[in-house]
Amino acid sequence: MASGTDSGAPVVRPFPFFRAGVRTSPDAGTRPILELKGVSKYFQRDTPTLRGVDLTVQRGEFVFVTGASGAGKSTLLSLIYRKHTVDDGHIFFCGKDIARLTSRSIPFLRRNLGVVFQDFKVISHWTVFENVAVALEILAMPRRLVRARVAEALERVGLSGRGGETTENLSGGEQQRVAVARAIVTEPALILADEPTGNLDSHLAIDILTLFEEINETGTTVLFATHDHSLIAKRDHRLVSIEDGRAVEARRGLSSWPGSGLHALVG
Amino acid sequence: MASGTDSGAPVVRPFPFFRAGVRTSPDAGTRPILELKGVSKYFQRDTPTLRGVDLTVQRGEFVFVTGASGAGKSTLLSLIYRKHTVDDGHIFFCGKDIARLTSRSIPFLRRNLGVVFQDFKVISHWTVFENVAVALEILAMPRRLVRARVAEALERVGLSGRGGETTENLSGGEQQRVAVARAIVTEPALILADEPTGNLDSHLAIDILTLFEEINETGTTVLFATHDHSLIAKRDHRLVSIEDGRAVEARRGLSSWPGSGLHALVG
Amino acid sequence: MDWKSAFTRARRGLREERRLYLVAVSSLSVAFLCLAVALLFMQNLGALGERWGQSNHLSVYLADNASDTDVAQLRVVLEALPEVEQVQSVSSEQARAEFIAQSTMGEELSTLPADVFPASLEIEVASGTPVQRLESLSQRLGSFGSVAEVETYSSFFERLHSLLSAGRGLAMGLALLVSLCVLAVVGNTIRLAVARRTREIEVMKLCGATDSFVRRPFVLEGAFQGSMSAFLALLLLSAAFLVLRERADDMLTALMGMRLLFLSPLAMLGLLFGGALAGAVGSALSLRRYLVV
Amino acid sequence: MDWKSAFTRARRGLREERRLYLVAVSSLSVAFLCLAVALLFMQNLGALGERWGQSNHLSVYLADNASDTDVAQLRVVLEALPEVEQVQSVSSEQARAEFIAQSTMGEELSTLPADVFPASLEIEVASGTPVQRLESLSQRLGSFGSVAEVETYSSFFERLHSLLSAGRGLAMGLALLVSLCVLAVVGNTIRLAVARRTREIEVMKLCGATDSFVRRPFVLEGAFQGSMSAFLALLLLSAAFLVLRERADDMLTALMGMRLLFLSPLAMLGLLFGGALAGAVGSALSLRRYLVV
Ligand SMILES: Nc1ncnc2c1ncn2[C@@H]1O[C@H](COP(=O)(O)OP(=O)(O)OP(=O)(O)O)[C@@H](O)[C@H]1O
Ligand SMILES: Nc1ncnc2c1ncn2[C@@H]1O[C@H](COP(=O)(O)OP(=O)(O)OP(=O)(O)O)[C@@H](O)[C@H]1O
Ligand SMILES: [Mg+2]
Ligand SMILES: [Mg+2]
Repeated sequence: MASGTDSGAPVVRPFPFFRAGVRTSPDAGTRPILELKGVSKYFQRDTPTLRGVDLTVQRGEFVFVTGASGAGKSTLLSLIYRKHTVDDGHIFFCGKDIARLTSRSIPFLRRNLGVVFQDFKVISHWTVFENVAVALEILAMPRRLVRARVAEALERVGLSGRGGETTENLSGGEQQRVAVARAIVTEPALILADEPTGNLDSHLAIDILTLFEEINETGTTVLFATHDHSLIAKRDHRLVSIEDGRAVEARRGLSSWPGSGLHALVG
Repeated sequence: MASGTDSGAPVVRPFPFFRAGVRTSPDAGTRPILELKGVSKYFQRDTPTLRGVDLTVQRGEFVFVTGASGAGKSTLLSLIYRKHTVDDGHIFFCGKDIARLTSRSIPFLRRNLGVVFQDFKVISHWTVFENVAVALEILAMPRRLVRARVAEALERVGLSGRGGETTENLSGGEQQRVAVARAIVTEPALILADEPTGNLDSHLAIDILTLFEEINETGTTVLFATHDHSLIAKRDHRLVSIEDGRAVEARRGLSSWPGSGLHALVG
Repeated sequence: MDWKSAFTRARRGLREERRLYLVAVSSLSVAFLCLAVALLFMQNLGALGERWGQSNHLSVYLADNASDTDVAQLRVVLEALPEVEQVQSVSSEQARAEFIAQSTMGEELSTLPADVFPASLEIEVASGTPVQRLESLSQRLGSFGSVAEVETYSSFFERLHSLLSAGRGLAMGLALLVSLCVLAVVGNTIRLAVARRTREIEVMKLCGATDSFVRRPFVLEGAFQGSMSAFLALLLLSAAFLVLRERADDMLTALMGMRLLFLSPLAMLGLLFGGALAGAVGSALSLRRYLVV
Repeated sequence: MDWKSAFTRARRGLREERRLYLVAVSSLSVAFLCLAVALLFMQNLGALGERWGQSNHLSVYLADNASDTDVAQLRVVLEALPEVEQVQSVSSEQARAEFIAQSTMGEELSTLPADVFPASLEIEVASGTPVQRLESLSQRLGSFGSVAEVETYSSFFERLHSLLSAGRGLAMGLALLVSLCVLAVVGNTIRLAVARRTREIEVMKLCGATDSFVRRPFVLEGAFQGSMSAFLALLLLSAAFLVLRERADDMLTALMGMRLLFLSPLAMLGLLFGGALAGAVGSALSLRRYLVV
């Protein structure tokens, strides 16, 4: 991550947005990087997971996304990396409507994203190195460069020197950090981190949060989904909460924290 | 969990310890349920994960196990449910040395344990019901009883009425709660919970913690591995921290929290 | 133990992996089809050998000057022998007629005089008579004054026998080879099927399932697959057999001197049960390394 | 595009799933072996048909009263015909000697007088002469005074032909059936192999890999498997062929009138490339449904 060290100014991404030959709108540079307009997602006909989410994320923002378990945080992120398609509404990424992408263009969208999945999605029988390197191999990066950048990413997540180990044998938190390394190694324009600190102790969680903040300072936009309130409380970033399928701006201050209705369980 | 509601006294477990015909020592009732003596585990020859862990857990205790990422919490628990074997030392469960169990006896050990795995280990293409019911089917419990007990367990983790859904489609937190339901549904003598609240928001985390405490009150022993300090701080249970491969009693009070040495990363 | 639950789980497994098992059964059917065809070959070759190789026949050619009383006496002597089942006397005229009827050049030879063909006694020997016995018999017969020559057809039958036994050996080798292949394919297929369900096995074992609890549904599925495949192969083979019979029966009957036989019920039952057994065993064997959790 | 990386990944896949691919290749080899055997049958039947069915031969039996000049004149006429390749005259004596030599009952018939066998002209017709032409030729020859009868052997060759073409049809049908099976087995095996790696595919696609990036190593592995299997099958077949030749060549040569042929180099090459192609196509097809992530 050479670009991270030499300046705090927005960087130019090394690979084209979307498919080669497809131009983004001319005012892409000034428009928000991500715009959700009335986004709905119905997994079951009668109970929508998301209903009319409106959310605008500017270039270089750092946004916490929170909400109760099952609120729809992961679903929201999965709509952005086009694992699922919206049932209603539009998602604009750099001014392009993601819902209108052909299936041949989806890979070129995803190359601009770095995703940390909630269930890690690391390949257990690959080594740590291979798990991180795969993101670069997809970009057809030369072998030498891959080695250098993977080593750098592993160092940033505190796993330097462990590239040769089989991922299966790592602890839960170590596997999660491999997933983080894979997401940041390509220097994407937008990072979608789904609960990237769920298996980490509070010190390490703050380390990873700080890592994302450092990357954010180089111009990368970060969406950080978490329900760790102590982590959210420690930082002054924008906070979006998903409640009843809608995105609610919940600018910091846990006193104004919306109840999840799940207290009832405790009795 | 009928037994949980009618009394707080220690309950008699419905299935035999170890294999049929194998008797536990006569003083099993008074001895600690779990005793680790000088337990070591070497995954790599030169860097042991655990080196000489001594730990005694009395019947009916509730113990938090904590430690940095990669400290060896999951390894410790996996030694108890005999996924791995100790390289040195002894683990006594109800007075029987686990290391000496034949492979035919291991299933009978595991039937007395309820394990929540860090990576859930739910079968994604099974329904929620099937995932919980499998633990009872293994005990050859009649179908009708299985249905009743699974429904009860799902209700306790806040998933009542969702038994028919495919587990794959659940959110991360919901899957984790399925794993918790599977661990508690058999009413085991000892519960090993490895990070059972990592994917849950703080309210739900406390709900699940409270659930384990309720079960603990019926006489079940609980080992609760977590690095969520805010959760540990909220309760007054015994706290064991794993540091440099040894178990350290770190009776509450986060001020005395031992440093993990990973701060250096943040720089 | 708890077979009902195993059945339920096996049914669930078959339903969930419907596609997988469909393709597995289709590949296995091919293997079983090969095996069944080899068995069919063996069966028919065996029948052919029985029909052709066992007709222990002697021709005693009479001397031209043999009187009718000599011949009658010879007949009595022959019929008294324990090995001899039937004696039939063929005159010169009959021999000529028979030769002409059998020959493809019949018309050209119709001018042959009857006395070119010697009269003979055609002897049926009890089946199972050892060859040495036939040889000594023919030698003793040769010393009779009224006997010109004794033909045991031994060289002809020896050739036929060696041909048939070569064919049978070939078919047997094929059957053996194919059996091994069936076992390997069954094992492989089930190993692949099991490999997709390692997670299930792991979870069950970690929840305290015994090996036999885990193994049972897989063994049932394997047995089901094996017998289904064998059944399908038999179905295909009998369809092919009926078509072949319809279209080429005359030719084959003419060639072989008998109708084509289908597999015996015993062989069919053996295939079905062998399939089930191979499936069960293959499945149990292929599970072993996944049970170590 | 980026074939080097695809090769690297294919090699990694083959190494990781060594066991799996070993069993897959072994099952596939059996299928290819069946195909190769069917091809071998077809090849030999074809050669047999060429050898036997095409020997256009006419026998012109001469009348008993035909004079030598008549015969010489007939010869000249025959040799002038464009279809006729060779004319050979066989006297009564020669015919008798040949008949006796061929007959298994030779000794009994040694007393046959020579004049039982008519003298003949044996004519070799150019191969490829249509049957109608032969018929008209035989009719015209029949009108000669010195000719007693013309034998075209047409009924014999018709029977042989129908037998051979039935055999060839059977072998062809078998080859077709087996080809389909090979395709199915290849597809299934690779589908199973792919099913074990769904997670890898999912992760790569979620990281922005194009379908072709994901597909390429699998296609390479499939092609490798297919050609390896075909190669193994050919190796096995040639070993079996050599053994068979060693042990039963005389018998077979006697039966068939020619030596057994092995597959032509073209057929072998076709098998190898067909195997690779089938592997690649089967793999590409079976991947489709896993690429939707
Ligand atoms: N593919 C799917 N099919 C059906 N239902 C789905 C699917 N994916 C998610 N859901 C449902 O949508 C709801 C929201 O899921 P989501 O994963 O977005 O929650 P979340 O906010 O990420 O929760 P958590 O904090 O527990 O991870 C859940 O109730 C889940 O069951
Ligand atoms: N099967 C194994 N083979 C080799 N090394 C292993 C194996 N299992 C665990 N380890 C190593 O042992 C160390 C401790 O792992 P463990 O999973 O016990 O940590 P943990 O305390 O649970 O951490 P976390 O909080 O991240 O889950 C890790 O560094 C891990 O790489
Ligand atoms: Mg989620
Ligand atoms: Mg752990």
